[in-house]
Amino acid sequence: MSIKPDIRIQQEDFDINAEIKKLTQGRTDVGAVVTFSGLCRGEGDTLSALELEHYPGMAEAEIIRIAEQGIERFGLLGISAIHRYGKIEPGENIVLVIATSPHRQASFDGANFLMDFLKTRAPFWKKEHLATGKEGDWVDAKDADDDALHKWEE
Amino acid sequence: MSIKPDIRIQQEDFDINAEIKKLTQGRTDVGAVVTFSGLCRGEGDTLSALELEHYPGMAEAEIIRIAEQGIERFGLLGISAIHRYGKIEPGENIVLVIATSPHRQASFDGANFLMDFLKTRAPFWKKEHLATGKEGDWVDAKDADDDALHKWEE
Amino acid sequence: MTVKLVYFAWLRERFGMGEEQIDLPVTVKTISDLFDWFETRGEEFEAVMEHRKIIQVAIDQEHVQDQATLIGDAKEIAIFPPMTGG
Amino acid sequence: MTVKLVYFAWLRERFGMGEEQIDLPVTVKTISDLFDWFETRGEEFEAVMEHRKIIQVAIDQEHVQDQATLIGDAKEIAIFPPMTGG
Repeated sequence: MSIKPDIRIQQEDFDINAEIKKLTQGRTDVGAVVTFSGLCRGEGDTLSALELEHYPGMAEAEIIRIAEQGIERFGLLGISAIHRYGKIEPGENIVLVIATSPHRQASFDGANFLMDFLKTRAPFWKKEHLATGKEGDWVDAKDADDDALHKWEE
Repeated sequence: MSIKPDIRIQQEDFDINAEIKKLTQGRTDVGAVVTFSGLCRGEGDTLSALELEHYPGMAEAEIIRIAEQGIERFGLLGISAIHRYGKIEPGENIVLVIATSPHRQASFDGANFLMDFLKTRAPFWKKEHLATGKEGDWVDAKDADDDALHKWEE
Repeated sequence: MTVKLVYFAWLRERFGMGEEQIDLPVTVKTISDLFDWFETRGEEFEAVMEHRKIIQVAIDQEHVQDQATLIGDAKEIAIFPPMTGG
Repeated sequence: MTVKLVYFAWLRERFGMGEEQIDLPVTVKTISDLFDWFETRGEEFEAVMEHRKIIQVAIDQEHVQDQATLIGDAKEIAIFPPMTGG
Protein backbone atom coordinates (compact mmCIF):
# COMPACT_ATOMS: atom_id res chain seq x y z
CA MET A 1 0.00 0.00 0.00
CA SER A 2 1.56 3.28 -1.07
CA ILE A 3 -0.87 5.58 0.78
CA LYS A 4 0.08 5.91 4.46
CA PRO A 5 -2.54 6.90 7.02
CA ASP A 6 -1.46 9.87 9.15
CA ILE A 7 -2.51 8.92 12.70
CA ARG A 8 -1.72 10.89 15.85
CA ILE A 9 -2.70 10.54 19.51
CA GLN A 10 -2.07 13.83 21.28
CA GLN A 11 -3.13 16.08 24.13
CA GLU A 12 -3.21 19.29 22.07
CA ASP A 13 -6.10 20.48 19.95
CA PHE A 14 -5.90 20.21 16.15
CA ASP A 15 -6.25 22.67 13.24
CA ILE A 16 -8.64 21.30 10.61
CA ASN A 17 -7.53 23.73 7.86
CA ALA A 18 -3.90 22.73 8.38
CA GLU A 19 -4.73 19.02 8.36
CA ILE A 20 -6.77 19.34 5.14
CA LYS A 21 -3.88 21.24 3.55
CA LYS A 22 -1.50 18.35 4.27
CA LEU A 23 -3.74 16.04 2.25
CA THR A 24 -4.51 18.36 -0.66
CA GLN A 25 -1.69 20.88 -1.20
CA GLY A 26 0.28 20.59 -4.43
CA ARG A 27 -1.98 17.96 -5.97
CA THR A 28 -4.92 18.13 -8.37
CA ASP A 29 -6.31 14.59 -8.13
CA VAL A 30 -8.34 15.20 -4.93
CA GLY A 31 -11.93 16.14 -5.74
CA ALA A 32 -13.52 15.45 -2.35
CA VAL A 33 -12.53 16.04 1.27
CA VAL A 34 -14.69 14.90 4.18
CA THR A 35 -13.82 15.82 7.75
CA PHE A 36 -15.47 14.53 10.87
CA SER A 37 -14.81 16.23 14.17
CA GLY A 38 -16.21 14.91 17.41
CA LEU A 39 -16.72 17.39 20.27
CA CYS A 40 -17.31 17.00 23.98
CA ARG A 41 -20.97 17.71 24.78
CA GLY A 42 -22.06 19.36 28.01
CA GLU A 43 -25.07 17.05 28.47
CA GLY A 44 -27.25 19.96 29.54
CA ASP A 45 -24.50 21.55 31.66
CA THR A 46 -24.22 18.48 33.92
CA LEU A 47 -20.70 17.74 32.68
CA SER A 48 -17.59 19.78 33.45
CA ALA A 49 -15.19 17.62 31.42
CA LEU A 50 -14.43 14.24 29.92
CA GLU A 51 -11.14 12.60 30.78
CA LEU A 52 -9.80 10.39 28.01
CA GLU A 53 -7.47 7.52 28.77
CA HIS A 54 -5.82 5.43 26.06
CA TYR A 55 -3.50 2.49 25.59
CA PRO A 56 -0.36 4.03 24.09
CA GLY A 57 1.06 2.07 21.19
CA MET A 58 -2.00 -0.10 20.69
CA ALA A 59 -4.23 2.97 20.10
CA GLU A 60 -2.08 4.16 17.17
CA ALA A 61 -1.68 0.61 15.81
CA GLU A 62 -5.42 -0.12 15.84
CA ILE A 63 -6.37 3.14 14.15
CA ILE A 64 -3.69 2.64 11.48
CA ARG A 65 -4.98 -0.89 10.84
CA ILE A 66 -8.58 0.32 10.42
CA ALA A 67 -7.50 3.31 8.30
CA GLU A 68 -5.56 1.00 5.96
CA GLN A 69 -8.71 -1.09 5.50
CA GLY A 70 -10.57 2.12 4.63
CA ILE A 71 -7.99 3.17 2.02
CA GLU A 72 -8.23 -0.23 0.35
CA ARG A 73 -11.99 -0.58 0.56
CA PHE A 74 -13.02 2.87 -0.68
CA GLY A 75 -10.03 3.78 -2.86
CA LEU A 76 -9.07 6.78 -0.75
CA LEU A 77 -6.28 9.15 -1.76
CA GLY A 78 -5.51 10.01 1.86
CA ILE A 79 -6.70 9.53 5.42
CA SER A 80 -5.77 11.22 8.70
CA ALA A 81 -6.97 10.82 12.25
CA ILE A 82 -6.10 12.72 15.39
CA HIS A 83 -7.44 11.50 18.72
CA ARG A 84 -6.89 13.61 21.80
CA TYR A 85 -6.42 12.32 25.35
CA GLY A 86 -6.48 13.98 28.78
CA LYS A 87 -9.12 16.31 30.15
CA ILE A 88 -11.42 17.83 27.55
CA GLU A 89 -14.14 20.37 28.33
CA PRO A 90 -17.59 20.72 26.73
CA GLY A 91 -17.30 22.43 23.34
CA GLU A 92 -13.73 21.22 22.80
CA ASN A 93 -12.59 18.84 20.08
CA ILE A 94 -12.00 15.16 20.90
CA VAL A 95 -11.31 13.51 17.56
CA LEU A 96 -10.73 14.40 13.91
CA VAL A 97 -10.94 12.13 10.89
CA ILE A 98 -10.29 13.28 7.31
CA ALA A 99 -10.69 11.23 4.13
CA THR A 100 -9.87 12.38 0.60
CA SER A 101 -10.77 10.83 -2.76
CA PRO A 102 -11.46 11.77 -6.39
CA HIS A 103 -15.28 11.57 -5.96
CA ARG A 104 -17.48 12.36 -3.00
CA GLN A 105 -19.01 9.08 -1.84
CA ALA A 106 -15.65 7.41 -1.13
CA SER A 107 -14.65 10.24 1.21
CA PHE A 108 -17.98 10.15 3.04
CA ASP A 109 -17.75 6.37 3.42
CA GLY A 110 -14.08 6.39 4.41
CA ALA A 111 -14.55 8.91 7.21
CA ASN A 112 -17.78 7.28 8.44
CA PHE A 113 -16.17 3.79 8.40
CA LEU A 114 -13.12 4.93 10.36
CA MET A 115 -15.30 6.69 12.97
CA ASP A 116 -17.55 3.66 13.47
CA PHE A 117 -14.56 1.41 14.12
CA LEU A 118 -12.76 3.99 16.21
CA LYS A 119 -15.75 4.15 18.58
CA THR A 120 -15.64 0.46 19.47
CA ARG A 121 -12.21 -0.85 18.41
CA ALA A 122 -9.71 1.80 19.42
CA PRO A 123 -8.49 1.46 23.03
CA PHE A 124 -9.83 4.71 24.51
CA TRP A 125 -11.99 5.18 27.59
CA LYS A 126 -13.88 8.22 28.81
CA LYS A 127 -14.54 9.27 32.36
CA GLU A 128 -17.07 11.96 33.20
CA HIS A 129 -16.29 14.86 35.52
CA LEU A 130 -19.51 16.36 36.79
CA ALA A 131 -20.45 20.02 37.01
CA THR A 132 -21.04 19.45 40.74
CA GLY A 133 -17.28 18.96 41.08
CA LYS A 134 -17.60 15.21 41.63
CA GLU A 135 -15.98 12.52 39.58
CA GLY A 136 -18.64 10.82 37.55
CA ASP A 137 -18.76 7.39 35.96
CA TRP A 138 -16.80 5.85 33.16
CA VAL A 139 -18.85 6.15 29.98
CA ASP A 140 -20.46 2.83 29.06
CA ALA A 141 -20.04 1.34 25.63
CA LYS A 142 -23.22 1.84 23.59
CA ASP A 143 -25.06 -0.93 21.77
CA ALA A 144 -25.82 1.65 19.06
CA ASP A 145 -22.08 1.95 18.39
CA ASP A 146 -21.73 -1.81 18.01
CA ASP A 147 -24.79 -1.82 15.76
CA ALA A 148 -23.26 0.91 13.58
CA LEU A 149 -20.56 -1.56 12.53
CA HIS A 150 -23.12 -3.76 10.80
CA LYS A 151 -23.48 -1.32 7.91
CA TRP A 152 -19.91 -2.18 6.88
CA GLU A 153 -20.49 -5.94 6.66
CA GLU A 154 -19.98 -7.06 3.12
CA MET B 1 -38.26 25.79 11.88
CA SER B 2 -35.94 27.64 14.23
CA ILE B 3 -32.64 26.49 12.68
CA LYS B 4 -31.74 28.62 9.67
CA PRO B 5 -29.40 27.23 6.98
CA ASP B 6 -26.48 29.56 6.25
CA ILE B 7 -26.19 29.52 2.45
CA ARG B 8 -23.86 31.69 0.37
CA ILE B 9 -22.99 31.87 -3.33
CA GLN B 10 -19.71 33.74 -3.75
CA GLN B 11 -16.63 34.16 -5.90
CA GLU B 12 -14.14 34.13 -3.00
CA ASP B 13 -12.68 31.04 -1.38
CA PHE B 14 -13.91 29.95 2.06
CA ASP B 15 -12.23 29.24 5.42
CA ILE B 16 -13.42 25.90 6.83
CA ASN B 17 -12.18 26.58 10.38
CA ALA B 18 -14.06 29.87 10.47
CA GLU B 19 -17.24 28.28 9.11
CA ILE B 20 -17.11 25.45 11.67
CA LYS B 21 -16.61 28.01 14.43
CA LYS B 22 -19.81 29.82 13.41
CA LEU B 23 -21.76 26.60 14.00
CA THR B 24 -20.09 25.48 17.22
CA GLN B 25 -18.76 28.44 19.19
CA GLY B 26 -20.37 29.18 22.54
CA ARG B 27 -22.50 26.05 22.58
CA THR B 28 -22.05 22.60 24.11
CA ASP B 29 -24.82 20.61 22.43
CA VAL B 30 -22.89 19.89 19.21
CA GLY B 31 -21.13 16.53 19.37
CA ALA B 32 -20.48 15.99 15.67
CA VAL B 33 -19.36 18.19 12.78
CA VAL B 34 -19.06 16.88 9.22
CA THR B 35 -17.61 19.03 6.47
CA PHE B 36 -17.54 18.21 2.78
CA SER B 37 -15.37 20.25 0.47
CA GLY B 38 -15.37 19.70 -3.27
CA LEU B 39 -12.24 20.69 -5.20
CA CYS B 40 -11.54 21.24 -8.89
CA ARG B 41 -9.58 18.26 -10.27
CA GLY B 42 -6.94 18.65 -12.97
CA GLU B 43 -8.04 15.54 -14.86
CA GLY B 44 -4.44 14.48 -15.44
CA ASP B 45 -3.32 18.05 -16.20
CA THR B 46 -5.68 18.36 -19.18
CA LEU B 47 -7.73 21.06 -17.44
CA SER B 48 -6.60 24.62 -16.75
CA ALA B 49 -9.81 25.70 -14.99
CA LEU B 50 -13.52 25.18 -14.52
CA GLU B 51 -15.82 28.12 -15.04
CA LEU B 52 -18.92 28.00 -12.89
CA GLU B 53 -22.10 29.76 -13.92
CA HIS B 54 -25.18 29.97 -11.71
CA TYR B 55 -28.71 31.33 -11.67
CA PRO B 56 -28.61 34.08 -9.02
CA GLY B 57 -31.54 34.02 -6.67
CA MET B 58 -32.74 30.57 -7.62
CA ALA B 59 -29.38 28.99 -6.65
CA GLU B 60 -29.63 30.30 -3.08
CA ALA B 61 -33.34 29.47 -2.85
CA GLU B 62 -32.88 25.87 -4.03
CA ILE B 63 -30.00 25.16 -1.65
CA ILE B 64 -31.92 26.68 1.28
CA ARG B 65 -34.92 24.51 0.41
CA ILE B 66 -32.82 21.32 0.34
CA ALA B 67 -30.91 22.30 3.48
CA GLU B 68 -34.20 22.84 5.36
CA GLN B 69 -35.28 19.33 4.35
CA GLY B 70 -31.97 18.03 5.73
CA ILE B 71 -32.42 19.80 9.09
CA GLU B 72 -35.88 18.31 9.46
CA ARG B 73 -35.02 14.84 8.27
CA PHE B 74 -31.83 14.25 10.24
CA GLY B 75 -32.40 16.49 13.25
CA LEU B 76 -29.44 18.71 12.51
CA LEU B 77 -28.33 21.49 14.87
CA GLY B 78 -26.88 23.53 12.01
CA ILE B 79 -26.11 23.46 8.30
CA SER B 80 -24.05 25.73 6.05
CA ALA B 81 -23.20 25.68 2.39
CA ILE B 82 -20.95 27.91 0.33
CA HIS B 83 -20.86 27.44 -3.44
CA ARG B 84 -18.34 29.41 -5.46
CA TYR B 85 -18.81 30.69 -9.01
CA GLY B 86 -16.45 32.09 -11.62
CA LYS B 87 -13.16 30.61 -12.79
CA ILE B 88 -11.69 27.99 -10.47
CA GLU B 89 -8.33 26.29 -11.03
CA PRO B 90 -7.37 22.68 -10.28
CA GLY B 91 -6.68 22.22 -6.56
CA GLU B 92 -9.01 25.09 -5.59
CA ASN B 93 -12.21 24.75 -3.58
CA ILE B 94 -15.58 24.75 -5.37
CA VAL B 95 -18.10 23.95 -2.66
CA LEU B 96 -18.35 23.53 1.11
CA VAL B 97 -21.11 21.86 3.10
CA ILE B 98 -21.12 21.58 6.91
CA ALA B 99 -23.65 19.75 9.06
CA THR B 100 -23.70 19.62 12.87
CA SER B 101 -25.66 17.39 15.24
CA PRO B 102 -25.45 15.80 18.70
CA HIS B 103 -24.39 12.38 17.31
CA ARG B 104 -22.28 11.46 14.31
CA GLN B 105 -24.57 9.69 11.84
CA ALA B 106 -26.95 12.65 11.46
CA SER B 107 -24.08 14.95 10.47
CA PHE B 108 -22.71 12.45 7.96
CA ASP B 109 -26.18 11.95 6.45
CA GLY B 110 -27.02 15.65 6.44
CA ALA B 111 -23.88 16.67 4.57
CA ASN B 112 -24.12 13.73 2.15
CA PHE B 113 -27.82 14.45 1.45
CA LEU B 114 -27.22 18.13 0.75
CA MET B 115 -24.31 17.33 -1.59
CA ASP B 116 -26.30 14.76 -3.56
CA PHE B 117 -29.12 17.24 -4.16
CA LEU B 118 -26.79 20.13 -4.82
CA LYS B 119 -25.16 18.16 -7.66
CA THR B 120 -28.38 17.74 -9.61
CA ARG B 121 -30.88 20.27 -8.26
CA ALA B 122 -28.95 23.48 -7.73
CA PRO B 123 -28.76 25.68 -10.84
CA PHE B 124 -25.01 25.64 -11.49
CA TRP B 125 -23.19 24.71 -14.68
CA LYS B 126 -19.51 24.03 -15.30
CA LYS B 127 -17.48 24.77 -18.38
CA GLU B 128 -14.03 23.30 -18.89
CA HIS B 129 -11.05 25.40 -19.89
CA LEU B 130 -8.37 23.16 -21.36
CA ALA B 131 -4.65 23.18 -20.61
CA THR B 132 -4.11 23.70 -24.36
CA GLY B 133 -5.62 27.18 -23.92
CA LYS B 134 -8.82 26.23 -25.71
CA GLU B 135 -12.31 26.47 -24.31
CA GLY B 136 -13.57 22.99 -23.62
CA ASP B 137 -17.07 21.63 -23.28
CA TRP B 138 -19.76 22.22 -20.75
CA VAL B 139 -19.63 19.37 -18.22
CA ASP B 140 -22.43 16.87 -18.82
CA ALA B 141 -24.77 15.83 -16.03
CA LYS B 142 -23.83 12.36 -14.80
CA ASP B 143 -26.29 9.48 -14.44
CA ALA B 144 -24.33 8.48 -11.32
CA ASP B 145 -25.35 11.77 -9.72
CA ASP B 146 -29.01 11.15 -10.47
CA ASP B 147 -28.64 7.62 -9.15
CA ALA B 148 -27.09 8.93 -5.92
CA LEU B 149 -30.45 10.54 -5.08
CA HIS B 150 -32.13 7.13 -4.84
CA LYS B 151 -30.47 6.43 -1.50
CA TRP B 152 -32.57 9.21 0.04
CA GLU B 153 -35.92 7.79 -1.09
CA GLU B 154 -37.96 6.83 1.90
CA MET C 1 -47.91 39.02 -22.46
CA THR C 2 -44.38 40.20 -21.82
CA VAL C 3 -42.08 37.75 -20.11
CA LYS C 4 -38.36 37.69 -19.34
CA LEU C 5 -36.59 34.67 -20.80
CA VAL C 6 -33.28 33.72 -19.18
CA TYR C 7 -30.71 31.33 -20.65
CA PHE C 8 -27.76 29.56 -19.05
CA ALA C 9 -24.64 27.59 -20.01
CA TRP C 10 -24.51 26.35 -23.61
CA LEU C 11 -28.03 27.58 -24.33
CA ARG C 12 -26.90 31.09 -23.47
CA GLU C 13 -23.87 30.67 -25.74
CA ARG C 14 -25.87 29.25 -28.64
CA PHE C 15 -28.57 31.89 -28.41
CA GLY C 16 -25.89 34.57 -28.10
CA MET C 17 -27.66 36.24 -25.15
CA GLY C 18 -28.29 35.69 -21.45
CA GLU C 19 -31.82 37.07 -21.43
CA GLU C 20 -34.49 38.78 -23.47
CA GLN C 21 -37.85 40.46 -22.90
CA ILE C 22 -40.38 38.84 -25.20
CA ASP C 23 -44.03 39.31 -26.07
CA LEU C 24 -45.14 35.72 -26.26
CA PRO C 25 -47.64 34.81 -29.00
CA VAL C 26 -51.09 34.15 -27.53
CA THR C 27 -50.83 30.52 -28.70
CA VAL C 28 -48.01 29.86 -26.23
CA LYS C 29 -49.72 28.51 -23.12
CA THR C 30 -47.35 25.79 -21.89
CA ILE C 31 -43.59 25.22 -21.82
CA SER C 32 -44.08 22.76 -24.64
CA ASP C 33 -45.83 25.49 -26.71
CA LEU C 34 -42.89 27.81 -25.93
CA PHE C 35 -40.45 25.22 -27.30
CA ASP C 36 -42.61 24.76 -30.43
CA TRP C 37 -42.50 28.51 -30.97
CA PHE C 38 -38.69 28.53 -30.38
CA GLU C 39 -38.36 26.15 -33.33
CA THR C 40 -39.74 28.90 -35.58
CA ARG C 41 -37.19 31.48 -34.39
CA GLY C 42 -34.33 30.50 -36.71
CA GLU C 43 -31.49 28.08 -37.07
CA GLU C 44 -29.83 28.42 -33.65
CA PHE C 45 -33.12 28.06 -31.78
CA GLU C 46 -34.06 25.10 -33.93
CA ALA C 47 -30.68 23.44 -33.27
CA VAL C 48 -30.97 23.88 -29.48
CA MET C 49 -34.54 22.56 -29.55
CA GLU C 50 -33.24 19.24 -30.86
CA HIS C 51 -32.33 18.71 -27.19
CA ARG C 52 -35.74 19.82 -25.89
CA LYS C 53 -36.37 16.56 -24.02
CA ILE C 54 -33.45 17.14 -21.67
CA ILE C 55 -33.75 20.91 -21.41
CA GLN C 56 -34.77 22.12 -17.97
CA VAL C 57 -37.08 24.97 -17.09
CA ALA C 58 -37.74 27.18 -14.09
CA ILE C 59 -40.81 29.43 -13.95
CA ASP C 60 -40.26 32.40 -11.63
CA GLN C 61 -37.24 30.53 -10.21
CA GLU C 62 -39.24 27.38 -9.42
CA HIS C 63 -38.02 24.26 -11.17
CA VAL C 64 -40.68 22.73 -13.43
CA GLN C 65 -40.50 19.02 -14.27
CA ASP C 66 -43.38 18.72 -16.72
CA GLN C 67 -43.20 20.58 -20.03
CA ALA C 68 -46.99 20.55 -20.13
CA THR C 69 -46.96 23.06 -17.24
CA LEU C 70 -48.91 26.23 -17.95
CA ILE C 71 -46.90 29.43 -18.14
CA GLY C 72 -49.76 31.45 -16.64
CA ASP C 73 -48.72 34.96 -15.67
CA ALA C 74 -45.03 34.08 -15.21
CA LYS C 75 -42.63 37.02 -15.06
CA GLU C 76 -39.42 35.05 -15.66
CA ILE C 77 -38.84 31.76 -17.46
CA ALA C 78 -35.35 30.26 -17.27
CA ILE C 79 -34.20 27.64 -19.75
CA PHE C 80 -31.04 25.63 -19.16
CA PRO C 81 -29.26 22.26 -19.54
CA PRO C 82 -29.26 19.68 -16.71
CA MET C 83 -27.58 21.20 -13.64
CA THR C 84 -24.05 20.23 -12.66
CA GLY C 85 -23.43 21.85 -9.28
CA GLY C 86 -21.12 20.80 -6.49
CA MET D 1 6.80 -16.99 33.28
CA THR D 2 6.96 -13.24 33.90
CA VAL D 3 4.39 -11.13 32.13
CA LYS D 4 3.42 -7.47 32.31
CA LEU D 5 -0.25 -6.97 33.12
CA VAL D 6 -1.74 -3.60 32.13
CA TYR D 7 -5.07 -2.23 33.35
CA PHE D 8 -7.21 0.62 32.03
CA ALA D 9 -10.19 2.76 33.03
CA TRP D 10 -12.25 1.46 35.96
CA LEU D 11 -10.23 -1.76 36.16
CA ARG D 12 -7.12 0.34 36.76
CA GLU D 13 -8.96 2.30 39.44
CA ARG D 14 -10.39 -0.77 41.17
CA PHE D 15 -7.07 -2.61 41.13
CA GLY D 16 -5.34 0.53 42.35
CA MET D 17 -2.57 0.22 39.77
CA GLY D 18 -1.96 0.70 36.05
CA GLU D 19 0.37 -2.26 35.63
CA GLU D 20 2.24 -4.99 37.40
CA GLN D 21 4.95 -7.55 36.59
CA ILE D 22 3.66 -10.98 37.56
CA ASP D 23 5.00 -14.53 37.61
CA LEU D 24 1.96 -16.38 36.36
CA PRO D 25 1.22 -19.75 37.99
CA VAL D 26 1.98 -22.62 35.58
CA THR D 27 -1.70 -23.56 35.56
CA VAL D 28 -2.58 -20.27 33.78
CA LYS D 29 -2.54 -21.18 30.09
CA THR D 30 -5.49 -19.17 28.67
CA ILE D 31 -7.13 -15.80 29.32
CA SER D 32 -9.93 -17.71 31.01
CA ASP D 33 -7.38 -19.37 33.33
CA LEU D 34 -5.95 -15.92 34.07
CA PHE D 35 -9.40 -14.66 35.09
CA ASP D 36 -9.92 -17.78 37.31
CA TRP D 37 -6.64 -17.00 39.02
CA PHE D 38 -7.61 -13.32 39.41
CA GLU D 39 -10.64 -14.47 41.42
CA THR D 40 -8.22 -15.87 44.03
CA ARG D 41 -6.32 -12.58 44.38
CA GLY D 42 -8.62 -10.91 46.89
CA GLU D 43 -11.80 -8.94 47.13
CA GLU D 44 -11.18 -6.22 44.52
CA PHE D 45 -10.08 -8.72 41.88
CA GLU D 46 -13.04 -10.92 42.67
CA ALA D 47 -15.44 -7.95 42.36
CA VAL D 48 -14.02 -6.93 38.99
CA MET D 49 -14.18 -10.51 37.74
CA GLU D 50 -17.96 -10.45 38.19
CA HIS D 51 -17.83 -8.56 34.88
CA ARG D 52 -15.46 -11.05 33.24
CA LYS D 53 -17.82 -11.74 30.33
CA ILE D 54 -17.60 -8.17 29.06
CA ILE D 55 -13.96 -7.56 29.98
CA GLN D 56 -11.69 -7.12 26.95
CA VAL D 57 -8.15 -8.35 26.51
CA ALA D 58 -5.19 -7.52 24.29
CA ILE D 59 -2.16 -9.81 24.15
CA ASP D 60 0.97 -7.90 23.11
CA GLN D 61 -1.32 -5.07 21.95
CA GLU D 62 -3.42 -7.36 19.71
CA HIS D 63 -7.09 -7.46 20.61
CA VAL D 64 -8.25 -10.98 21.57
CA GLN D 65 -11.92 -11.89 21.20
CA ASP D 66 -11.94 -15.40 22.64
CA GLN D 67 -11.07 -15.86 26.29
CA ALA D 68 -9.99 -19.43 25.46
CA THR D 69 -6.99 -17.91 23.62
CA LEU D 70 -3.64 -19.26 24.81
CA ILE D 71 -1.35 -16.76 26.51
CA GLY D 72 1.74 -18.45 25.07
CA ASP D 73 4.91 -16.43 25.57
CA ALA D 74 3.09 -13.07 25.77
CA LYS D 75 5.12 -10.18 27.17
CA GLU D 76 2.19 -7.86 27.86
CA ILE D 77 -1.45 -8.60 28.59
CA ALA D 78 -3.84 -5.66 28.77
CA ILE D 79 -7.21 -5.96 30.49
CA PHE D 80 -9.89 -3.30 30.08
CA PRO D 81 -13.60 -2.51 29.77
CA PRO D 82 -15.29 -2.16 26.37
CA MET D 83 -13.66 0.69 24.43
CA THR D 84 -15.38 4.04 24.08
CA GLY D 85 -13.26 6.03 21.64
CA GLY D 86 -14.26 8.83 19.31
